[in-house]
Amino acid sequence: MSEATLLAIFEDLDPAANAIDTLHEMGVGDENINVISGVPVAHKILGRPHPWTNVSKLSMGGAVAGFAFGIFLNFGTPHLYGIQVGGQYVTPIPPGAIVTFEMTMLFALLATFLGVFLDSYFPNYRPLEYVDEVSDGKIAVFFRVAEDDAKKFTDAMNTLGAESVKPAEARQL
Amino acid sequence: MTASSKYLSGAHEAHDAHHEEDPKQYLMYDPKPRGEMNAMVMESMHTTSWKFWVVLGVLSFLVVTCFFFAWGYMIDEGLYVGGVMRPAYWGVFLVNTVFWIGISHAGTFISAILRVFKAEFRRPFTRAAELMTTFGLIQAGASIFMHMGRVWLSYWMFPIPNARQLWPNFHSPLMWDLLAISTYVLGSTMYLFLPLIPDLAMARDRSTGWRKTFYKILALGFRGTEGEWRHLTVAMNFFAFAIIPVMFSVHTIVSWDFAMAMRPGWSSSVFGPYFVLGALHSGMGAVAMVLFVMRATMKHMDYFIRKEHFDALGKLMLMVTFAYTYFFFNDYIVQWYGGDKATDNLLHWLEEGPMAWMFLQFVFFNIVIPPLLLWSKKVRETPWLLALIGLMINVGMYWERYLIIPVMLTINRMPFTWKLFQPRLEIFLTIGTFSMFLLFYMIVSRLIPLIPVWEVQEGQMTHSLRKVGKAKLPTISEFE
Amino acid sequence: MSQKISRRNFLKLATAGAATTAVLTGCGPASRYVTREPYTKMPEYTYNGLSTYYATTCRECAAGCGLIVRTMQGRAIKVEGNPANPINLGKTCARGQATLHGLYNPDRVEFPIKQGRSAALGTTAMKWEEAFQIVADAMNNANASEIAFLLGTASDHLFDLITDFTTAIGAPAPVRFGALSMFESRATLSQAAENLLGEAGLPFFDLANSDLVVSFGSNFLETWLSPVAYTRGFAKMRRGNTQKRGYLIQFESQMSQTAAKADEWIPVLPGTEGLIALALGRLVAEAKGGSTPRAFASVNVEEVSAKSGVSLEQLEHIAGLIAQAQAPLAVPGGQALGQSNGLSTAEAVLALNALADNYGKPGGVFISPLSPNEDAYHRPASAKEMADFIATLKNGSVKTLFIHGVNPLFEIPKPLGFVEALASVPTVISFATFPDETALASDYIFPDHQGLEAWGYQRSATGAMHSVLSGAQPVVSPMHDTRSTADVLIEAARLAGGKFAEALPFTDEVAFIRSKIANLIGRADGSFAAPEINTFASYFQQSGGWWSAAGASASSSAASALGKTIVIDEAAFAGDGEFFFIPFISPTLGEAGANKPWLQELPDPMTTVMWNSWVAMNPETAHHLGVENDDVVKIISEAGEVEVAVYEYPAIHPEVVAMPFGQGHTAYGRFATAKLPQDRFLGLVPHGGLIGDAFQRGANPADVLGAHFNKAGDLAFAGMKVKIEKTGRKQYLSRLESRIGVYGEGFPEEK
Amino acid sequence: MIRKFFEWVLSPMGRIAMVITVMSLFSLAAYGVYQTQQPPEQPIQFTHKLHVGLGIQCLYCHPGALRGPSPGLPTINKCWGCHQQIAKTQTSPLLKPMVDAMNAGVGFTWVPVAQVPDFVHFTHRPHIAAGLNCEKCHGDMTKVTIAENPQVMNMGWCLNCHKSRTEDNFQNNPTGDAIVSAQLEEKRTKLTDCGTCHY
Amino acid sequence: MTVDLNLVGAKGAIAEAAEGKWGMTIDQDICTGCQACVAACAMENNVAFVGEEDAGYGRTQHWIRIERFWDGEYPHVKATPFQPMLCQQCGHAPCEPVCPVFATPHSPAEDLNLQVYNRCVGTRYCANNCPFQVRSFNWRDYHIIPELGNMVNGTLVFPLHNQLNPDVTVRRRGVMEKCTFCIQRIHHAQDTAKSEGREVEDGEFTTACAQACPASAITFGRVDHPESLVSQMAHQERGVKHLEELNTLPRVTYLKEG
Repeated sequence: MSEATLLAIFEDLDPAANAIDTLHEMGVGDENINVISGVPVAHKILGRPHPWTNVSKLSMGGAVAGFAFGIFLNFGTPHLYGIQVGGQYVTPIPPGAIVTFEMTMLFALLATFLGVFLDSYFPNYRPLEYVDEVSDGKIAVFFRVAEDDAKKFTDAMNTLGAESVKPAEARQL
Repeated sequence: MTASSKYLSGAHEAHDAHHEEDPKQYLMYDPKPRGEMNAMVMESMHTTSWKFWVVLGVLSFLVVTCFFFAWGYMIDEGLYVGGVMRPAYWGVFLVNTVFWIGISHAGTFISAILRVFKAEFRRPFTRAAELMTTFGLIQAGASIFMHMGRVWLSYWMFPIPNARQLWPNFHSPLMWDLLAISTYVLGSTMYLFLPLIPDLAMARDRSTGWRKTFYKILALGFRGTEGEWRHLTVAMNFFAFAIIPVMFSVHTIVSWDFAMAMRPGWSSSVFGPYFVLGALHSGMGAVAMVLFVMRATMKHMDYFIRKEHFDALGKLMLMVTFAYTYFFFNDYIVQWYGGDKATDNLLHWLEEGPMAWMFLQFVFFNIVIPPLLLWSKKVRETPWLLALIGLMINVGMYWERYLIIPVMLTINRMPFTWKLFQPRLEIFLTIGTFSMFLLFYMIVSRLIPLIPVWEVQEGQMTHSLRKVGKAKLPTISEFE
Repeated sequence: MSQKISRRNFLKLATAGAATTAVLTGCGPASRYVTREPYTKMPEYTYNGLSTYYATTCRECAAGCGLIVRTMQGRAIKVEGNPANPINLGKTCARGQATLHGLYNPDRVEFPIKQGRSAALGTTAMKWEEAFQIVADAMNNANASEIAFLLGTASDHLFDLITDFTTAIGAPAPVRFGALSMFESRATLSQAAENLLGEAGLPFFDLANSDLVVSFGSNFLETWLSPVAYTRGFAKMRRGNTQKRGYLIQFESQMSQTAAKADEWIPVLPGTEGLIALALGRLVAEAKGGSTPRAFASVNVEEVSAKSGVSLEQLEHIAGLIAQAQAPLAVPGGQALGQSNGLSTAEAVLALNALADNYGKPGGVFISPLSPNEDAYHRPASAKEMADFIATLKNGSVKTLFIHGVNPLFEIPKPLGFVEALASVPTVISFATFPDETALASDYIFPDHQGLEAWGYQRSATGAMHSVLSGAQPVVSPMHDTRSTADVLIEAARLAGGKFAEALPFTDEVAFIRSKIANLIGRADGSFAAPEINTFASYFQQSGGWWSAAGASASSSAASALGKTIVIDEAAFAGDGEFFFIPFISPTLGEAGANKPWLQELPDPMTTVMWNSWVAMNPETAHHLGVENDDVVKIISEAGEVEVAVYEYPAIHPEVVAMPFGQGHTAYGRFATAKLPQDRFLGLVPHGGLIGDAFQRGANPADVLGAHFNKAGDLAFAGMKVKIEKTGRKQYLSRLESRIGVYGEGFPEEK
Repeated sequence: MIRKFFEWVLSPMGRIAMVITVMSLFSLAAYGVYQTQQPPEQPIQFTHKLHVGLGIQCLYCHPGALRGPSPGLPTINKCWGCHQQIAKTQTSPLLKPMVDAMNAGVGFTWVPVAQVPDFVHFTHRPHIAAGLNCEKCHGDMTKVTIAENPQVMNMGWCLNCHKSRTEDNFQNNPTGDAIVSAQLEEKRTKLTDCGTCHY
Repeated sequence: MTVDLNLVGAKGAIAEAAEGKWGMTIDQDICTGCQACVAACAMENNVAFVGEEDAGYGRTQHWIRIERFWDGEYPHVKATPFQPMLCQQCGHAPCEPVCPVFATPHSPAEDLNLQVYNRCVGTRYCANNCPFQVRSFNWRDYHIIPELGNMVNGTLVFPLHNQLNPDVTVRRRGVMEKCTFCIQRIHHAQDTAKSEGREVEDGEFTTACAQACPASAITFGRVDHPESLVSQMAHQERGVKHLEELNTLPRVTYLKEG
C-alpha cells in the first residue's frame, strides 16, 4: 500500500515537541519523521535522536594531511635541490614549525568546509519538500504514513495546534 | 555633615537610577517575530537612494583609475614611478598591506573570539565584521603584489613542481607570510560563508527574479533539517576555535617580516604581540565606523544595532588600547634603553626628525586620546563619537605602519645612504585600495543580509526575563 | 637654438653607422641585448665568445696612458691599462674607462657635413670626395700664410704631420691649446724651470721616493699633467716605504681631492702660496743652520703669516718637518700658478726644492725626458700665445681655419674673443668627432675617428722617467662614415697638388707614422728592438708604443737656483667682487668628458654631485649671503656671469668660492646638454631640474674668466674676484651622499 | 540571465559546448607549443645528414667548442673551401644562395638553433673536455637535415645530467674509493652551484 | 672549498669552518677616491646609468660607491679617508635567507653571494636586510630608455649597447643586482687554468675595480691561501672589517690610515 508524506507546520517549539511524541505513540518511527526549522533546535528539545555528523572526523583528517604536507614542504623539498643560504641548515626546524602549523590549519579548515558539503549533500538544486514559512521561524514536521491513515494523522496534528497540515510536495526551491 | 549626607543621597539616587533601566533597550530582551525581522532585513537590502548610486559611481571610477589603471601603468613602466629607492626599498605598498591585514583582524576577533566566549552582544554584527576580514585581506594581498618588482612571476613563490627543480625558500619570512595569509584569507572566507547559508536560504524564500537565482545558487539548497543544522553548527564551532590561532599567527608572521631583519628598530622580539594588538586596535576602530555608517544609512538598522553594542564595542576598544599601550611602551623602552648607536639614531630621527609630527600624532591618536574619552559611558554610547575615535585610531595606526616601514628604513648602519622616502604613485594606489574596499562593502551590503537573522532570533529565544521576587532578572538558557 | 636644430638634423640624417649596431631590444626576461651572431666573414684569429685584446693609447687627455682594449666580435667591450706602458703601468683613470662611451656615443658626427653658420641654412650630408676637394680648394685658394691650424693639447702624430706640412708650405705653425693646458699652466712651469735651471722642460716630481711632499695648490691626483702616474707615485710615497709612511701637506684655499688625501691641509688666501714657499725656505735654511740663500733672504716671515693667514707656529712646524725629512719635495701647480704672480711662485717652490737639494735625485725633481722622436719640448700654447693667435684671426688675415681636438668656443674665456674671431674667418673646417659648440659654429664638419678607431701615436710630456712614445691603433673598425684627419689632409694635399702634394708625400696616415718612428729602428735601449720597419711597426702596434728601457737620469743641477733673488709681487685680482673665484677642472669629467653618460653619473669625489655643476662656498659665507644648498646664485665678474647652484662646502676658505669646469655645454650631445628626459607622469618630487636655457646642463666657469695672464703668459684663471647675487630659484643637485647622514640635515642630534 | 546561462550549461547541449570549448583551447595551446619546437628558417637548407654522412667531424665546422663558450657557426668561407672544388655546387639549385652570396661577397647569417637565454652562461669547452659527445645534447645529426633540438634545454635537463654524472654510485666509482667519492662530491658541489651558470 | 651545512651543524660552527675563498682588501690610506673603480665596474658589469633625476633620488646603480664624511670644523676640518663600499660577500649573508625564491643563494663552490637575476621576483627584502646597503634595484629598464637610442629608418637602435659585456647578464626592470666579485672573471680564469691542467695562480686575474685602481689600493685573491698577496695584506694590524659585530663574516678587509 502506498505511503504519503504529510507536513505539519507549528508556530512554536512545544506543540511541535508534543506532536512528535504523539507521532511516536501513533507508531511512526523517528526514521519516518523529519523536522525543518529556521534556527538550530537541539535534538533533546523535540525528543529526537542525536543526529550523526562526520564533520569533526573530516577536520581531523584534514589536519593530519596538512601536517604531512607541511613536513614535506619544509623538510622534503630542500632535498630535491638543496641550496645554502645565510649559513643556515638546508632544512631548518624553526621555520618548519611555522610551515607545518599553517598547512595543518589550512587543510583542517578546508576539510571542515567540505565536510559540511559532503554531509548535507550541498549543493543540491533538485526539487525538495519545503515551505517558506520555515525561514519565518515556524517548525515544520514531515512524517511518512500509510495513505489510508493520512486523515487520522491530520486530525491529530490539528488538535495539537498545527497551523496547517497538508501533504508535502517536493518543489524547486 | 550635610555635605556627607548629600553625597550619600546623591550616591543613593545614582544607585536607584542604575536599577531602573529598561531591559527592552537590549536587543535580546526586545524580541520581534522572525518574519518581521526577515522583512526588515530584506527591505534594508532592497532600499537604495540616489545618493547610494552616486557614491557607488564615484568609487567605481576611483577603482578603475587609481587601482587598475595606475597599477597597470606601474607594471608597464617599472617601479620607478613609485617613490621607493635606496635605502627605503619598501614603501607605502607594504604599509597598506600591514594596515589592511590589521583591519581584517577585527572580523575574526568579533565573530570567533566573542563566539567562543559567548559574548551575546556580538550577534547582530558578526557578519559586518567578518566581511571586513575578507575584503581587507583582498586589499592586503593586492598591495603585496603591487610591491613586487616582477609581479608577473609571482607564481614562483608558490610551492609547485617545475622544470627548474626549484622550490621556494622556506627560510624566508615572506614565504611564511604567503602561507599564513593564504590560509587566513581562505579560512575567513569560508567562515564568512557558513553562517551565511541559512540567511541566504531566507532571502531565497523572499525574493524573485535574478536575486532569486542568485540566492538559490548560493544557498546550495539549504532547508534547515536537523542534519544540516547539526553539521553547520559543528563546523562553525570548529572554525571559531581554529581561526583564532591562525589570526594570531598571521599578524605575528607579518611582524616577523620586520623583526627577522637585521636592522635597527626592526629586530625586536616584542613585535609579534605588538603587531597583533595593533591590528585589533585598528580593527575595533574600523568596526565602530562601519556600525555607525550602517546604522545611519541602512533601513531598520537602529533596531538591530543599538547603544548597547556601541557601549560594548567601546569597552573592547578601551581594553585593547591599554594592551596596545603596554606593548608600545615595552617595545619603545627596550629599544631606547639598549642604547645601541644605530637604534639611538633611529629613535632620535623618529622623535625629532622631519617626521616627528607623524610620530606625535600616532602617539596621541592611539595611546593618549582614546582612553581619556572611552572612559565615559556617554561617549561610548554616542555612535558618531565612537566612530570618530575609531577614525582617529585608524589614522594613528596607519601612521604607525608608515613610521615603521619607510621612515625607519631611512636610518640604517650606513649613514652615507640615509634618504627620506617620498610617496609618488603610491598615493593613487592607496586611494585605489581604499575605494575598492568601500566599493565591495557597499555592493555586498545590498546583496547579502548584513544581519545574521537566525543568530539574532536564536539569541532572543535563549534570552528571557525571569521574575525573582520583585525583580525581573535576565536569564540565558543554552539551546545546544 | 640654432645649434639645437642642427643637432636634430644630425640625428635625422643618421643612417649608415647606427644600423650596424647588432643589438636587440625585445622584452621578456630571456631576450638578448647583445646578439652573439657570428661574423659572416670571421677573421681566423677570433672565436665566438673569446675576446681579442689590442694595445692602444688613451686619447681622453694628453697624458698618453697606454691601454689594452678587450674586443669581442668586433666590438670594444672593456678598456684596461697597458701594464707595460711606463706611464700608467696597467692602470687607468675613470675617464680612460669611459672612453668606450665616446666610441659608442649616440651623438657622434657620423659623416661629413656642410652646414650654414646660421640656422636658416641648415645642414646637408656630403660625400668624402667633395670633402677632400673642399680642403684642397681651401689650400689652393689661399696663400700659405692664410691657412691656420688649431689643435688639441696632446702632442701627437697629427701635430707632427701638420707641423711638417705647414713648415713645408710656409704656413704659420699649428697652435695647440685646450682647457687642460690652460689650467695646468705648463708654460709657467717650463719657464720657471728655464729661469732657475737654465733648461726648459716640464719638471717631473718623483713623489714615489719622497717621504714628505709639500704641495702648493697642485692637484696632481685629479687632472694635473699625468694623474694616473702621480696617483701611483702618491700611493708609493704613502705605503711603498715599509719603514716610513710618506707625509703630504697641501697649501690650497679650498680642499681639492688632492688636499683631501693630505695629512695637513692648510687653507691659504689665493696668491700667497709663493710667499709661503719663500718663508718656509727661510725657516728651513735657518733650521738647517748656515747662511740664508739669496732666494729667501728678502722675505719677512711674520708678514707672510699675516698675509696668507697661516699662523707662524704652523709655518715653523712645517719647516721643521721639511728640515728633518730625508727626501722632501715641493710641488707647485693648480691655482697657485694661475695667478698674476704665478711665475715667481713656481720659481719660489722650485727654489725650495733646490734648498732641499733634491734635483736629479730619487724623490726629487727631474726634467721630464723628451719623447723618442722629439727634438725639443713643444709645449702647448699658453693663453697669451692663444690670444695672439686669436688676434690674427680677428684681423682677417686668415682665410681658412682648421680645428681639431679642441672646443674653443666652450673652453676659452669669452674675453679672448674667439667668437668674434670665428666670425671674421671666411671658412672654418672642423674635424670634430662630436657635435660640440665649435663644430656647430663651423662651415664644415669632416669627422675624425674616435680615438679607439684611429691610428697614431702620442708623446707623453711627463709622468715617468722613461722617454715614452705611446702607439695607437684601431681596436674596432670605424662605427660611422668617418675619416682620419691625417688621411683627409694627405688626400686633399694630393688633390691640391704642387707644393702641397710634395709636403705630404705619403700614401696614408700609417705610412706617415712609420716614417716618424723609423728613427727608432735598431735602437737597443728601448722596450724592444727591430732591424727593419715592418717588424718594428708590428712590435710597436703590439706593445702599444716604444719607450726607453731605463729611466733617464736627469743631470740638472740646482746650484744656480738658490743664488737668484726671488721677489713675489702682490697677486693682482681682476674685478671688484668680494670673493676670490677658483675654477678647477672637474676630476671626473675632465675637459671633454661631459658627453659620456657614465662620467656624468660618477659622483665628484669631494661633493658627490652627479650630472651637474655647483659652486662650493663655505657654509658661513652662504649664511652671510642668505643662501643655502641648492639655491641658484648668480656669479658676476668683470667678464660675465653664470648661474649655478650652491653647495655648502665645509672645507673652503670663507672668502673663496670654487667651481668645477666641464659642464655648461650648449651642444656636444644629449648627455652633455639637456638632462635625460625622465618620466613626467609623477614628477611630484623635483629632483635635478634645469636652470636657464632648458638645453643647458650645469654652468661653465669659463664664462666669468677674464683675459689676464701671468708673466709666463699663462692664464691667471684664479686671479678673479666675483660678486654673488641671489636669484631666488632652486636647482636640486643630485648628490650620492646623504645630506641627513653626512651633514645631519634634518637630523636632530650629533650622529 | 545568470540563471538562463546556468540552466543552459546544465543542459546536454551546454555540456557538449563546454567540452568543445575546453578542447579547442587545449589544442590551440598545444599547437602554439608545437610551433616553438619547429626548426627555424635557415638561409640555406643545410643537410647535416649528408655532411655528417660524408664523415665530416662536428668540430671541423664548429671548432669553437674545443676552446671556448660558443662553438661558432661556419662562415661562408669555410663552406666555399670545399664547395668550390665540387662541380655540383654551380648547378644545384639548393646551393644557389651560397654561390650568389659568395659572388656578392656578403656571406650569410645562420639562425642559431640551440641557444640558451642570455642569463645562462654556458661554456662548451668543459663539456667537450669531460668527454661528452655532441649528440649527447644535440641529437644524432645523421638523421636531421636542418639541426633541431632533440629536447627542451632547460635547467632541469642540465641538472639531471650534472647530478647523475657526479653521484657517488658504482658506475662512477666502482671501487668505492674514498678519494674518488670526495672528488665526485666536490664536482657535484661545483656542478649544482647556481653561480656556475647564472651571473 | 665547500661546507655541507648539515654535516657541520650549528650556524656558529660554520664561522670557523669557512674563512672564505675569495677576498679583497682595500687600503683606505692610499685610496684617492678617484672613481676609477666605479667606472671600471660599470663598464665590466653592464651597470646602468640612471640619469640626473633618479641619481639624485637615491637610485644610482653603482655596485661600488666611495663614501667620505667630514670631521671637525673649518679651518681644522678633515675629510675622512675615502671608503669604497661594495658587496662584502658575507659568509653569513643576511640577504640570503630572506629571499622567498632563492634568487640570492650562497655559492658553495666559490663561497660568494650570488644574485640570480632571472630568478629574482623583486621583493627587495634582501636589500632591506643588507647592513651595508650595497644592493641596487633596477627600478626601470635603464638600458632601453628611448631617449638613449637613435631612430634609424623607423627602428630604435642603441649604439651604447655595443659596449655591453656579453659575459655578464644585462639586468632587466624589476630585479635586484649587486657586486659579484667579477665572478665571470673567476670562472674564466678557472676555465683557462683547468684547460691547461693547473691551478689558478695568485694575481693571474683580478676584479675590474682592482685592475683599474691607479693607486693599487684594491687587492683581490684567495684569502684561504696564506701566501697569497691578499691574505698577507689582510693580516696587517691596520686591517679591519666593517660591522664585524653583526657576525656576517664579511670578506672585504679595510686597511685604515696610519
